[in-house]
Amino acid sequence: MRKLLSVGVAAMLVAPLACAREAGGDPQRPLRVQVSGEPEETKVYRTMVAAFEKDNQDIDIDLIEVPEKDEHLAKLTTAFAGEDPPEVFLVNFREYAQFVVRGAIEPYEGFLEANEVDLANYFPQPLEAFTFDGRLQCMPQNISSLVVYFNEKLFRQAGIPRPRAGWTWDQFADVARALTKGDVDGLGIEPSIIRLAPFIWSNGGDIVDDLEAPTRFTFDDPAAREAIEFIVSLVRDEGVVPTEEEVAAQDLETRFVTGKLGMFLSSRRDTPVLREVLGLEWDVAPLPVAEEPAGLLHSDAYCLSAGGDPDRLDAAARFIAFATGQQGQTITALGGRTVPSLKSVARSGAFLDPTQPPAHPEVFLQGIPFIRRTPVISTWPEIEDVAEEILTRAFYEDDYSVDRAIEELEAATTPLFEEAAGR
Amino acid sequence: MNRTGFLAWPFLAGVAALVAVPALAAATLAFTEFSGVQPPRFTGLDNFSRLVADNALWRSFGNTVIYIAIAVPLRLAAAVGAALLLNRHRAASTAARPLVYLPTVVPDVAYALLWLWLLNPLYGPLAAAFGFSGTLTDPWGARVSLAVMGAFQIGEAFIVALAVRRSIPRHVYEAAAVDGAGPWFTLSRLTLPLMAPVLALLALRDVILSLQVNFVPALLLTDGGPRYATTYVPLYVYRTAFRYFRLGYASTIALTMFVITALVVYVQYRLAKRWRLAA
Amino acid sequence: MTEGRAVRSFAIIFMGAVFLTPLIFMILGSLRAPGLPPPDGFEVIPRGLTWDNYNTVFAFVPLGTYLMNSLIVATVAVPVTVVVASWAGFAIATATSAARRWLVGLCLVTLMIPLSALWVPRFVMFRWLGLLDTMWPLIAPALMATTPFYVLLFALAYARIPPTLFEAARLEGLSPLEIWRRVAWPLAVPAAFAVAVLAFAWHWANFIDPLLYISSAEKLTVPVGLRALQTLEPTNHPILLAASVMVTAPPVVAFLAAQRAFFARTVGV
Amino acid sequence: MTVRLSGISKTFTGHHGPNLVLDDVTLEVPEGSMTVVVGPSGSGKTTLLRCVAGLEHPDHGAIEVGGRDVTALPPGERDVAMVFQDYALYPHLSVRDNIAFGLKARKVARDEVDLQVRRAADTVGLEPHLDRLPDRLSGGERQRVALARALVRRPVAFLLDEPLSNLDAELRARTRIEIRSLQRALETTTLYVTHDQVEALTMGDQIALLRDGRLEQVGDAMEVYERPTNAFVARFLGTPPMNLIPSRLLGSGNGTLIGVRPERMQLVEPVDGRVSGEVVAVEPVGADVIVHVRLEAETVLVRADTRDAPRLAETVGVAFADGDVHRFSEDGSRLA
Repeated sequence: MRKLLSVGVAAMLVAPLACAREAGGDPQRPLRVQVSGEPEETKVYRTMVAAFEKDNQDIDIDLIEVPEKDEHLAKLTTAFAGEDPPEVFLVNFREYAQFVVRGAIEPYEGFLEANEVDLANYFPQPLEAFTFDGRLQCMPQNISSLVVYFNEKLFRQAGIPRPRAGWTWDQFADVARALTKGDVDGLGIEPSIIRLAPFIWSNGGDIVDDLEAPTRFTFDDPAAREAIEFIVSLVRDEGVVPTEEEVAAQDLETRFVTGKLGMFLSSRRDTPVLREVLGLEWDVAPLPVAEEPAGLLHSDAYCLSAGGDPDRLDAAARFIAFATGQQGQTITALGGRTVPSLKSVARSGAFLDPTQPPAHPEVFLQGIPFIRRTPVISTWPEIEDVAEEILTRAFYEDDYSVDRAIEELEAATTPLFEEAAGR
Repeated sequence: MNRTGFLAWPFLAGVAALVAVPALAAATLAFTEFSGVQPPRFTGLDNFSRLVADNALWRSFGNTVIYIAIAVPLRLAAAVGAALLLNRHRAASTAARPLVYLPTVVPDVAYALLWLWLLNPLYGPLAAAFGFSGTLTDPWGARVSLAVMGAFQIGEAFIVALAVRRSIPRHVYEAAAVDGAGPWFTLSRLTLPLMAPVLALLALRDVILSLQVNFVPALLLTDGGPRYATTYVPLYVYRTAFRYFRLGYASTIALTMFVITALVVYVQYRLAKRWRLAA
Repeated sequence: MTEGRAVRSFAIIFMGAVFLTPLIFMILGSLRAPGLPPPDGFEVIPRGLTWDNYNTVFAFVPLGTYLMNSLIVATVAVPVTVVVASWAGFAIATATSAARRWLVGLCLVTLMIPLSALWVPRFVMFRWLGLLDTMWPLIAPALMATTPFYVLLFALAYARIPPTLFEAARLEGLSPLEIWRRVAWPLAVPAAFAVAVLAFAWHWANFIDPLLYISSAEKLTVPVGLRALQTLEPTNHPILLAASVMVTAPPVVAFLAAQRAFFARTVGV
Repeated sequence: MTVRLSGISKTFTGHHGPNLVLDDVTLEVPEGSMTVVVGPSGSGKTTLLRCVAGLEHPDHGAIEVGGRDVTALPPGERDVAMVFQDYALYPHLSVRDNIAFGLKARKVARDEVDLQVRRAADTVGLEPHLDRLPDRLSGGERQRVALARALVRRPVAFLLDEPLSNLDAELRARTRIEIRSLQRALETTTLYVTHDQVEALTMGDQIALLRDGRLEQVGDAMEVYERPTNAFVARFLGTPPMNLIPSRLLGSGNGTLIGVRPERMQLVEPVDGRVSGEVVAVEPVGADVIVHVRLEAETVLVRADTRDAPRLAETVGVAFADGDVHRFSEDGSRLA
């Protein structure tokens, strides 16, 4: 007993977690690049890594593929806490906040010159989003806005023309109503901040009081409230959106694929799946507009882990330059899942492939000038989770009013905003 | 300790290295703020005051208690029922025994995938056979589904119950038969009371597992939903630590749950002792 | 009397069937052609019966590599678990009552410690030892008998052996290790069977450890590979089930191969 | 309330093929009396008892309890009570609940249960221990709990399976008498199984000798002791067992066995004996000694007064009266 106790006490004294960082260890070790996604998705990264290794015989890359976002984050957290993170990790813009705020990221800005990266070739919106403390932190590989995927066949049958840029909310609602019949629903939309935000912005409202230093949600603002009420009424009063049970039975994507959904809102990520469905006629259209067009940034970027060995950092930066450069982005764009952040690739056949749906891929590009983003604060993922639960109730529970949702959202998230501001 | 004591040293060394030392290190984290990225910062008892006011935690705790209330009796009843039914030397029993154990050796992930299929409201056999739908979208449906799913993986409890049942001397049953005790009377006055101490241990083990370990099914099947109905404490700890980067606070919760578990165990132990049935 | 027998027989068959059902559905589901619309009502034999899913799996994940890795881990971890658990169980069974209480208490406390709290400290330790991204973190739990539950299983088995046997062996001049090897172990082989099967299933199902401590794709084990497949859409679920069948088969076969001894000796039926 | 067994046969099938355990056993236990079934281990006596209790089902034959054919009835409906060799007490129940178990199983009213339990406990002197658990009782106390449990139900018949075998010698002797007087007082028909011939001889109104599943002889103590129907019975009853001397050693023809009990033999001068031989051993058994006398290849045992004990290697004569001689044929059956 006593022996065991003394071992434990010794361990506490050594407190291995707090001790000084050791430099990266064996320089010959392969660089580790951690990405997440389903097998089909990570296959694209594998191809890209292979291409990089072929061009750079001196650099060996271990691609770490993690199936789900939760496990991706768990693995990253453990690795950071254990002070042995992968040199490069791919992270979604909205998840990236917790890393950058806590200083986990080595700003990529310092490596631009050495790798001859000219930022002018990239769309500015994702660059701005991944800029923190005045420095570019991570290198975005893609930029997608929220678009309306629609089933052309169902549109034809209902005699509805394809939506044009600048269509109004009323037209949007009309189309949704017209499409809804039998087991077909007009519109698919999830109860989440990232789906509602473009509508709030489009209506002249905002989601937080200060994008750089937010202290609260501003959903009680009339413009924001009106936008939320508009969507909620489509779900609850109009019944043009699948019920909660229906969505659980079959997610929006599958409902769309099986012809049970006329339209649904999503980023570019659904494109590869839809392409594989034989006989499905579909295309994309821009979001409807109330006062001004607005979109929400969907972007993933390659980040360098802070504190690594300088030589390895250089090699890792080289990989990032390749992955986000012409060749790398072409490979990922061919995968179909990304809208390239590099303008030249976005305008190339790799992205605008006329042989594959959607027939109007330029819709993704046309939305880019109006893209806005969510705040970069450490507690953002948790805020989104909390909001999703409350919005789910507002969407699907009859006795749960929008007012109540807004009130509870504020109560539940304000401490999280405060916590983030305290850092 | 007598001369054989040294044979326990490899095990004790393993426990020290893999549990004791890491647990002590984790316990110290409970008094810090630690995001995993920056070094831990000592914050005294702040995490504990946060814990008291953490509604999401207590909701998870409530979910866990609900899970325990449904799953533990269900699992116990299934294990004991199977053990009592299959304890005799009969060809059918001999054949059925391994079948009862079989779902237990199915790896968690494969098992979760299987149930996702079974419960799929559109493609799943259960939906097709019984018209189930929305089992996993309804909070109670999801809670019950996870409990039922757990009730198939009772192999270890089944084995223990079977062994205990077989350790009851045959003469005692013969005496009861001569005394004119019917099947129900024998079960309720003889078999179950005689198995009670071990059943209590099995229940205790299940409670511990529910409080501490059992989160893979919830993670894979429902991801804690719907409406947090299946966010159990272990899953909440997992989220807090690895999704929200609050490793210090997660340690605080883990430490608190450890203390609660230890209290539950202690109380159960005292109760068992009071019954004078503890082995 | 005979009526009661019939009812009992029926109940036994029913019980066996109930527990077998999920596995049957796993196999049936794996034979369904992917991409088909949902079945129209309950179908026992799936429409579009096909074995192709078992091939398709390999197009998504290198399941063969994963299976081999899992097998390597189990091959090392299971024997180590059995020996460590057996030794510790023997020590418990032959200890003085005070020492026994202490050891059993330690086992229980160990069971109570939340695993998720240990991940980060263990990561630090494995890194310090230079064992990250090797098989060792996956094998390591075997050093503590995988779970103390197995130690207790052995302790129970040894406790059933009359202590006079050990005393007699001691009078013969055997060392404790020889007593274990020549007296205790042969009499508790059934318990070893049980622990081996349980430990195999445990290591085979281990999901979190490889996720956290392995980074190279070629060193991953089957649960992580399966989890990767879960992201497939529902119409591809049959492929998932085919993978599940392949992943489930080894522990099931191991169990069925050992089950006679497993039941015969652990339970005495 | 007679217990009657007619033509009972029972075969067990084990790993080594079928084994005939009871072979056409017919036995009647007269009302209110005690019949002791005695035989060596493996003779089938416990199986016989279990057949009566209903714990085994005979392949052939019928069992009657109190004039009722119970052959097909389950144990609980036969109205018999059994005391098991290991007592089979319910380990989780107090003495009180152990005794009450059968009454509660039959849904007897609670007041009545209390009364009967108290009375039964009183009968066997268990009153002070009613709230103890079995594992806190001595062997003798447990035995009495088992007895109380049997008699509280006032059954038609008691079945006792070697109830004394787990007691030490002194207690066994005392309990023997207690059980016997209890049975006499209650006048309950009792079937008692033992391997101990002393128990059989001292307790049984009627003694049934069982060997390899067959009844060898049934009769009262006097009868089976004084007129054994065969050499087996003759040697099984009595300590030390009856001497069986080939007749040619006595010079009285060939092919028969002469049986004489050791206590009916006297040591005399070599010339006065019917036979004579060398003393090879002298076993003291208290007041008496057992003298082993070597006659050619045989050894004859003679019970003698300790004061008359010969010395080892001394040559002695052995005498006995004609009236004490039993004659058996070579296959063991009694001649006349």
